[in-house]
Amino acid sequence: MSLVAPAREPFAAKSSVFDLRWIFEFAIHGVLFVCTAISVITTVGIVVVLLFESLQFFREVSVWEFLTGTRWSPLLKPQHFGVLPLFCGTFLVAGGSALIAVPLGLATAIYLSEYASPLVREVVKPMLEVLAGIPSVVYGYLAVVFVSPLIRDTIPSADLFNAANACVVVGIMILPMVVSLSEDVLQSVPNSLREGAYALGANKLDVTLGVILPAAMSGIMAACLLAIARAVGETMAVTLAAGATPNMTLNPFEGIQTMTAYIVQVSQGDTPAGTLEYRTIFAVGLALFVSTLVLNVFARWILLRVEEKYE
Amino acid sequence: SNSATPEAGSSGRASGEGLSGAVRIHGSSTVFPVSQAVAEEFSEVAPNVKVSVGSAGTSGGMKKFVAGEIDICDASRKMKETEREKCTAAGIEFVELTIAIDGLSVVVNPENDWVDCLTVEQLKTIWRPESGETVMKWSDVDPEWPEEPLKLYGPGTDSGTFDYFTKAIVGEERASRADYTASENDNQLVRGVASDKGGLGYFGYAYYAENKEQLKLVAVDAGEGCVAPDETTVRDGSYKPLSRPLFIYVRKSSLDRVEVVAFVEFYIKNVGRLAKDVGYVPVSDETAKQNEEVLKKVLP
Amino acid sequence: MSLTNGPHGRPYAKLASRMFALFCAGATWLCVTILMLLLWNVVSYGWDSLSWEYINRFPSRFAEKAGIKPALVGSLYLIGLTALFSVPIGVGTAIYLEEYAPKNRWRTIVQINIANLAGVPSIVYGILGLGLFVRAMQLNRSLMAGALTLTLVVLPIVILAAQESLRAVPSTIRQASYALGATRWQTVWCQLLPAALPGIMTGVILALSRALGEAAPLVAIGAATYVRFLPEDIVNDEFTALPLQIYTWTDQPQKGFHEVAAAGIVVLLVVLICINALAVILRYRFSKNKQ
Amino acid sequence: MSETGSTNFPLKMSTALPNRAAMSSAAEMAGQSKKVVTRELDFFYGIHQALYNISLDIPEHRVTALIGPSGCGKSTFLRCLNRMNDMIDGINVRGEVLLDGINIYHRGTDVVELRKRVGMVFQKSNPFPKSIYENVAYGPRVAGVRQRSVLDEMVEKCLRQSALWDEVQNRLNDSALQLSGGQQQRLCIARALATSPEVLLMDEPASALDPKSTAAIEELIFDLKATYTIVIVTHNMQQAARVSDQTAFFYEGHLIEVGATNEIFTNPLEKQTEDYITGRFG
Amino acid sequence: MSETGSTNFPLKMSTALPNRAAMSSAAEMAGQSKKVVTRELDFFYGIHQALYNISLDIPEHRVTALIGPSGCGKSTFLRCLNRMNDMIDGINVRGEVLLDGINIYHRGTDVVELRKRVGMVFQKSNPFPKSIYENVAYGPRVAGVRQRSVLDEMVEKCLRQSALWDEVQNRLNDSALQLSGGQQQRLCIARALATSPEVLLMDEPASALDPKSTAAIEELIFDLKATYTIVIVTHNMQQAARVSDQTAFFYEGHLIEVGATNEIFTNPLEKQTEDYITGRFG
Ligand SMILES: Nc1ncnc2c1ncn2[C@@H]1O[C@H](COP(=O)(O)OP(=O)(O)OP(=O)(O)O)[C@@H](O)[C@H]1O
Ligand SMILES: Nc1ncnc2c1ncn2[C@@H]1O[C@H](COP(=O)(O)OP(=O)(O)OP(=O)(O)O)[C@@H](O)[C@H]1O
Ligand SMILES: [Mg+2]
Ligand SMILES: [Mg+2]
Repeated sequence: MSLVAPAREPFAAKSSVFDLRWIFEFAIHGVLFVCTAISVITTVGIVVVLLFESLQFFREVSVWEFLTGTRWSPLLKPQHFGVLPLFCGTFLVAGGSALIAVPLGLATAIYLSEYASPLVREVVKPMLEVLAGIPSVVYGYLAVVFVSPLIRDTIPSADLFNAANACVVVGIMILPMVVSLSEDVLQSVPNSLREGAYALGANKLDVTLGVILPAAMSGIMAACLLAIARAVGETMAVTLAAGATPNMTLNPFEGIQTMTAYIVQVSQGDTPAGTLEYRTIFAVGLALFVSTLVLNVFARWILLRVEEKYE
Repeated sequence: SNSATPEAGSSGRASGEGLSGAVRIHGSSTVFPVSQAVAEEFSEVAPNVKVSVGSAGTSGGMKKFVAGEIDICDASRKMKETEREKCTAAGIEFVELTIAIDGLSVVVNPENDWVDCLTVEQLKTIWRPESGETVMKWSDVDPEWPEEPLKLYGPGTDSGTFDYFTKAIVGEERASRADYTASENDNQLVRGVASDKGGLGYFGYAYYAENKEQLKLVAVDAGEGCVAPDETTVRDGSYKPLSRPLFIYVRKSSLDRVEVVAFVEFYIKNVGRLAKDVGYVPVSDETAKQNEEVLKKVLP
Repeated sequence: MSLTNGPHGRPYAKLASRMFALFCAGATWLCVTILMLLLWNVVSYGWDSLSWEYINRFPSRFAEKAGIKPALVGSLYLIGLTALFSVPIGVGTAIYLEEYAPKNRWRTIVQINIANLAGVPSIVYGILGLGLFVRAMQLNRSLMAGALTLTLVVLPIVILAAQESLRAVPSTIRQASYALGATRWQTVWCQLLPAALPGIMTGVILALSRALGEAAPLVAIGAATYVRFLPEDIVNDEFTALPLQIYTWTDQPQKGFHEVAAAGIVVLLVVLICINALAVILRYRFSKNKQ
Repeated sequence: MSETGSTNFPLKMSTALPNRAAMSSAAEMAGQSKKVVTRELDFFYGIHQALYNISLDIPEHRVTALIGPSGCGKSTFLRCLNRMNDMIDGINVRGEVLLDGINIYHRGTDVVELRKRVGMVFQKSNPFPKSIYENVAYGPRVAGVRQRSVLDEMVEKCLRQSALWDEVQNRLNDSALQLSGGQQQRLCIARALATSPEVLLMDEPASALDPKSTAAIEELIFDLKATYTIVIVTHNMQQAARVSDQTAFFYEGHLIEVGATNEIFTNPLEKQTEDYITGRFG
Repeated sequence: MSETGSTNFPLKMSTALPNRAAMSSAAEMAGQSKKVVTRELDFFYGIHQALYNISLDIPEHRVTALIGPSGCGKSTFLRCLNRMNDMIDGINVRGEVLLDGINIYHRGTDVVELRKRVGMVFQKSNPFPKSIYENVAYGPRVAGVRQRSVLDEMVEKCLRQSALWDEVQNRLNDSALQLSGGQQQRLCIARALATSPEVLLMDEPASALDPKSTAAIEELIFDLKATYTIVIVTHNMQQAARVSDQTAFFYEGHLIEVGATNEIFTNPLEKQTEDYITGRFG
């Protein structure tokens, strides 16, 4: 066997443009680009559809009335087009569910990240993922069949449908999200900080509350925002549990209506397409889209900064 | 309850098993349960016919009907003149069949000892949109009644019952106060009224019939004295203004297809029993006969 | 100074630390208990309604006679079609963004855009589907319209998962391939995709599980809730799906329907578990092949 | 490699320059009191044994350097001395580690107390994302010191000891993350000093630093040994030679050789030690 | 550190052992034909300039070693030679790199073809998660070789060249990941040889290996230089001295000094070079 490399022509600098290989590469590149374009077009599509129909809506209803009106009854006469009650209902549910999910979820995340043995973590994390994978209509079912009677039994003055029903089930629903995102953030706090603190004679509580949690704070905030965004967009459970009464209230035991539930109500009902009533869902959809977008963008921005911090 | 079904094929045109094809129905959500029930039983005799029932609302159904997209349109009101004109323009001929009568019952809590009968005027005072801020207690309706808070229950705004009630009582379709507990789930309405001393609600007569012990029925006075709904008063129209007939409109050209003929015949034959099942009042024998004659005329 | 009982500045520090640990552990077990309780409730409630007939029957207005066949079949069709659309597009996009796109501002914008699409509520996609597929493309309330709408819902999930697993392929493999004179596509096809496959599949399964459970976008496009036939023509026939059927039953007044709904939920969860089990098996297979 | 005819570089201690570290001869070392003593120490990560039968005496007020190729167990050994390894699941320790004659692995040992007495500085500086002041004050705070004046005094003293006071005295409330790498590492040393330890463990404290910062840290170590007993892990043989009085060579979990630094480097007894310090591997 | 009186270790070339690498003197080097030549090469990562004005000749059939402290640009320079840096976004190259007299940064250069001519071996062995056979056959395959017999022959030849054949000939279909670290690295060399390169770039090929494997790789490099032109980056000065004919010292992006290996190590012209090879920093 010879160790001498085979003789070959000197290095040719140029490649032929008509080389089949390059044409193939180019075609693949094109196909992949089109795939990517689709995802971009989706966004454009959402914005265009929502804006187009909403613009027609806003030709008849002023933006000011829409944004500041405190009564929402497009399906009842006389019609009112103030979106605030829907907004209020949406954030009552989102806030209420966060009130349940955040403390519980954060404590769980701390337990899993800082205390639990690997075995417990390996068992509990998948279980919470199961919880996260349960479709939202199932939570709606639970609200109607189990939670609602429970709340009516405890607080007889509560309305039949009420925000609290929705808060409980949506809270349970976003709980796994809070846990898993917060746990990620806690895990991303470099171990060197933990070790540094322990090496100074700190106990577990000192380390967790004094070092880890402050370091992870912005990330945890982002996690909560993402979970809240999810709660804002949650549909089926809220539709089934919270009622269909647009209501400017902060009392969780009254019936309310969220933006999503309103869209479902109209989609299911008799409202003929092309009418003003029908277009309300696009206007409400736009409001919903914008609010979740703001929450998401803000949360992601925070997360991005967290990542940079621990580069 | 489905003892009548095997006869369907006996009309001789075609045996159920051999039928295939599709029947498309759309329209009022009030009529939807009836059509759904008929479709369900029909599919047991003619399993290969794809019957789809949609509920786009009467107006929505009419649009599709005019466009020729569907064979049958469910309607909770008579076809409007404008819609008739459109049909003519589009060359669509049809027959109108009355299939049931819808009666709404107004109910209160059994502990309510001050109300037996409400006038239409009083109902309007309670339900009209402007009352949302003013009528909060029973005493706001009639000063002689106690200061019990008024808790209202009613169907959701996408039900035909709601449309009809608002039209009949307030005078304008969909004109209603918004601060009542709305549910498509009538059982929940029943439970609500049953648990609130000051409760008042309205829904289909059938639900009252099923829950008589928990509720107290209120008679309605439309100027001719108090009338309580029952099968007789609803059918003969003396229970006013909360009873109304329900219709289906069948496109004539669709009747060229055997599966549509079979379906419509099945519909007419069984709707009396099924309407009762789903909570409506069946039409009088007279009307039923009339339906059969109308149909006979257009069948080849 | 002894090591066993040092002069503590904080006598209760140890106790506080213990209590906090207890509190956190309590929260965790509460979460787990809630999960168990929920599942147990649903299963025990729907158990009596479950039978072969239930699965093989059409829905009915009588709870005792209601079945779930068209919903089950509709759902299977739906996720099949959704997979067909979303996987090639999603993986293609991921490959483009990870391996082809120059890392400039446009790519960042597209990336942010996709991340945000993942957070858009599914009902908004439903409205989009209503405007785009049902109305503009005249697909009506067909399986096709439903599947395309769900594709939009899950596409960001597929893309992000595929991107993540492509990124997880050690860059050393990428470099080795290029250094041996492979072209971009050869590197992607021969090295990156095989290595990323388990991760991509996990993402796809996750996305399909999501598609299987989504009811809101289907409600928004106006999918039928009462269908007594099986869909045969994917662009004309109306359809229903498991979550939609469960929703309809839950919304019914009669208690009997709630039991049927619970049974439907059990069926839905079983299908979900099957899909996930499939993912585990496939992953196992692939990682074994690699060794 | 000798069969392929490669070059060798036997290291020789230069005699031209005075070596302060080398002044403490082996003879002197023997007379020194032993601050930390390990006796037949075995260490396991699960079933993987990382240390085999290590018996090593660490003299008070001296710098002991641990050298050896990557993965030989230097860090593991170091972390045994303040029980930092306890954090890891599934570990197992056999043998004894005596601090002032008391076995720290004895049941009932207060680990928190132990770690205050045996401070530690890590390879990569790991300041908390807090102010410079709070970083140094953290140790005293968790020990229960609340009085501001005491803390102030402590912070200043420790920052002075770690030669950082002049650079940061005007920005004690700035985030510690704004400091340069070398400053951060000195801050971590200050932070460790604030718990008034008796022993200071340093795991490659200068390996992530530039030459200038490295020089500063080395000088600091030299100053600190008057007050503290120091154990340092390093990859850099020149550094070990410069700063330490005693050097221990580890190889694959075994303590191969230990002795006065100048002797180890000029006249190693074992072949493996010689191979390592002449750069045969690593 | 000299002000604190630390020890210095000036390295001396041992004359006791014959040094094969050193046989190629600077004089001989000058007569050697230049395989790769860089001319005033500047390199930028975005706005960060990593290489300044590098002009270096790489002689054919010789081993050129690149040394220098971490981050000085050795890897960057190496990766300029087969345009692996092209993968990174935002880079910018000025100046020329000539392979056989042709500028590889010329527009229209077929990069794929270039990389077949200039093979590369990385610091950490990076076999594909496929069989041993498939690893070696990958290069020819992507170049379009389909015939099994040709591939078989190629695989055997390259595995023999990389001194791996005897160890793996009976398990060519086993996963490459089952090999030991040293074997994996030799497999990666075999894989690079399979594209019949003319130049072989090696970025710290032995730094992650144990002494035995390191010795095997060094021997292999010595054998390969008969056929290939080799450029090797190393942190290990002893290694550079052992295997290379020419050594280039980089510091902060500048080429400080280049010359025959024995001259660089015994008699560096620049102060920085001397500081580095005597272990003053790094
Ligand atoms: N947490 C751990 N779990 C399991 N094994 C470990 C762990 N940490 C280290 N090891 C193993 O123990 C052995 C000794 O590791 P150690 O970190 O003590 O080496 P080292 O001498 O400090 O190396 P380096 O110079 O690279 O820091 C190694 O084989 C390592 O793989
Ligand atoms: N992808 C990159 N983007 C930006 N800067 C880079 C990148 N890779 C390297 N650099 C920078 O370029 C400079 C030279 O890096 P290079 O990797 O060539 O150093 P090196 O001499 O190989 O170091 P080492 O011995 O640690 O491998 C360093 O300052 C490094 O931070
Ligand atoms: Mg270490
Ligand atoms: Mg490098």
